[in-house]
Amino acid sequence: MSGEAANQDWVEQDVEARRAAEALIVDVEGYEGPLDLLLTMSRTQKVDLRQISILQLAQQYLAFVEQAKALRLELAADYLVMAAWLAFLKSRLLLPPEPGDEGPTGEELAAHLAFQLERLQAMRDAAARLMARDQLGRDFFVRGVPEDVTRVRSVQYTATLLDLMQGYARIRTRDEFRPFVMDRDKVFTMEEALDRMRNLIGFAGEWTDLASYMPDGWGDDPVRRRSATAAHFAASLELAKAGTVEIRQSDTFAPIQIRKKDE
Amino acid sequence: MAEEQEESLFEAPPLAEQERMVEAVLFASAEPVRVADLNARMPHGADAEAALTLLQKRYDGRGVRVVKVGDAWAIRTAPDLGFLMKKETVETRKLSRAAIETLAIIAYHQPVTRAEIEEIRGVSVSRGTIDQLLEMDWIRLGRRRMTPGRPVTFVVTQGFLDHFGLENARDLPGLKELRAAGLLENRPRPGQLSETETGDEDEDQSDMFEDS
Amino acid sequence: MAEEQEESLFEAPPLAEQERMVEAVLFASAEPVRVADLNARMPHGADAEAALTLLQKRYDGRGVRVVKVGDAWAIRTAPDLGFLMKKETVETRKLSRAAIETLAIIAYHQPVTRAEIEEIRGVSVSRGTIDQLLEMDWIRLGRRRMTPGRPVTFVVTQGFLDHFGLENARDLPGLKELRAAGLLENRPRPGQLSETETGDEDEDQSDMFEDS
Repeated sequence: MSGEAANQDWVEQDVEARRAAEALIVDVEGYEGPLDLLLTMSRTQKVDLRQISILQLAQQYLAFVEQAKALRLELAADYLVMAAWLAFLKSRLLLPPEPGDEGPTGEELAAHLAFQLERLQAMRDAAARLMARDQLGRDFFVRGVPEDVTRVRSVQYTATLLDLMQGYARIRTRDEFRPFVMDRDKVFTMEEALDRMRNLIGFAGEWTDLASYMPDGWGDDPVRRRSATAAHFAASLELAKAGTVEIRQSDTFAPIQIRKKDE
Repeated sequence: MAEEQEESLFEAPPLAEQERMVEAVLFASAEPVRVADLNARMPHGADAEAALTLLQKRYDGRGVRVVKVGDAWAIRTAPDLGFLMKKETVETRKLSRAAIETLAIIAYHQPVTRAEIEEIRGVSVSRGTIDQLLEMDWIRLGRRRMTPGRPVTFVVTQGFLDHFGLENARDLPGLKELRAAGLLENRPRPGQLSETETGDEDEDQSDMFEDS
Repeated sequence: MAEEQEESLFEAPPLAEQERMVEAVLFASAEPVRVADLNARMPHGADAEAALTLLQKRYDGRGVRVVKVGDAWAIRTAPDLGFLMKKETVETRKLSRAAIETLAIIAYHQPVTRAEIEEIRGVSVSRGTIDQLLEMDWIRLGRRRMTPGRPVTFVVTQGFLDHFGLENARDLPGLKELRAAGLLENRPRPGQLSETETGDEDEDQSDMFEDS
């Protein structure tokens, strides 16, 4: 770049910067925070964002804040925080680091701010490119009459023989039936058990636990349970003796199982 | 194809291009599109009718077809692939109490008329219940009763016997046996049926034999 | 080919038939359909992926196209024919500049936390902006970041890919260049402790852009 051209550039930039600054003061609300403002200001430098002069940008921003103050414009806190930070950055950039000074150098801080600006700009460009793409419902379209998958739910009803017999029993005994309750004492006789089991055993073609033959209402009270258990056990022995059933027990204290003996 | 394209080079909007247009419009349109509407939407000089003919031929035998609906055109799924648009799920559900009771009455009393079922149940039997059992092929119509009105009777089917593992409906246990089996209780008693599984019962049982 | 067909007689329908099926299902659905769902709907032994490849080739240059959206497939009208479809256009809600930028940042930086979005934009992100994008089903919650506070992250959805005609988040325009330029990095300000563990994050990110 020749000196003259550079000079020309500077003048232009100056004018633009002033114009921009004026605009900023009038409408600071139009900016999305200090970073957005800085990015807008950086454009006045008309150079690649990677070669931007952060020092110049900092001065520009500080001048803007000064002007705003002069015009007694209320600036949001984050604009002032940024101003303070840029003032600090400016001093770091201008003054040689003091010996023994720790922390990042002015150049490092400036590089980071440049990175932030470049990244924000890159995201804005990406957003623009994204929105410029062909879009669904604007440039390309979905099926006008989607045929939704119809869910055919077929229900298969089922019932067991037990359901059936219970259902029938329920109807047939609706009037006279009284839930089976022992009115007598807590003794279940072997004769009663034998009677019960003779009727039941016809349905027991497979090994069935003896305990399942226990009548309802005899399982909860320990005394009644013991009596009924003993009665049924004795009854099953009787039936085995008569050759009606087979008995087995896999282990000591294991469940006792019986089944109808095939003729 | 090459010929077609060559020819189309001389047409105002090439016919192949018109075919693409018709294809896109039919695809995206929520309703069948009339030829006149197609022509109105396509560039001047286009012949939708000709493009449609080509398009229809192109989709011949494909998974979707170009069909005429009244005086309009649309793209529709090939009928033989309709099954793909359905998701079938089979749900097993217990038969309702009303259905079970009705079924039981028919099984125990067959052949039985509807009036008799109602008399036994003490409540009216809904048409739906009977229909359901008929549909399941568990009951069927028997001979008409030779009484005034000649009412139809219901009997159980072979399907019913198969399902419940019965040789004959007469094998069903009688009332006395049901009572003896403890089936007159409200709660099902395990063990009386070879059909019921014994997994649960084992627990019950050990319970029963434990400390008393 | 002959061999293939012979084999398929015993296993799955011929590939040409599978192609018809895939065609029918994609035509019928407005939403992209996942390969797994296609396979589930097609007869046992079918290979939707292979059928899709054939189908995509078949529709090359047609008025509608077979497109891949993430791990799903869809049929969409060719973008150059959009002008025919104006009647069908549903006006998408106008997005604010903040919403568009936030969306782009999420797309290019995913998975990304709200704090990171704010760091990039230099302003706080309003609740409404995120809500709007969530509501449009363009973004969703990703995995929580394994850093103090376990902040939630945001990622783009299949709906986003579908809307912008992207097969994959890696196909975002300029992604490679941006990454090469280091502009997708989350650099902490010098002298400040990094809020995020960059190692962890890089893993997440490459993960995200991988083929699913």
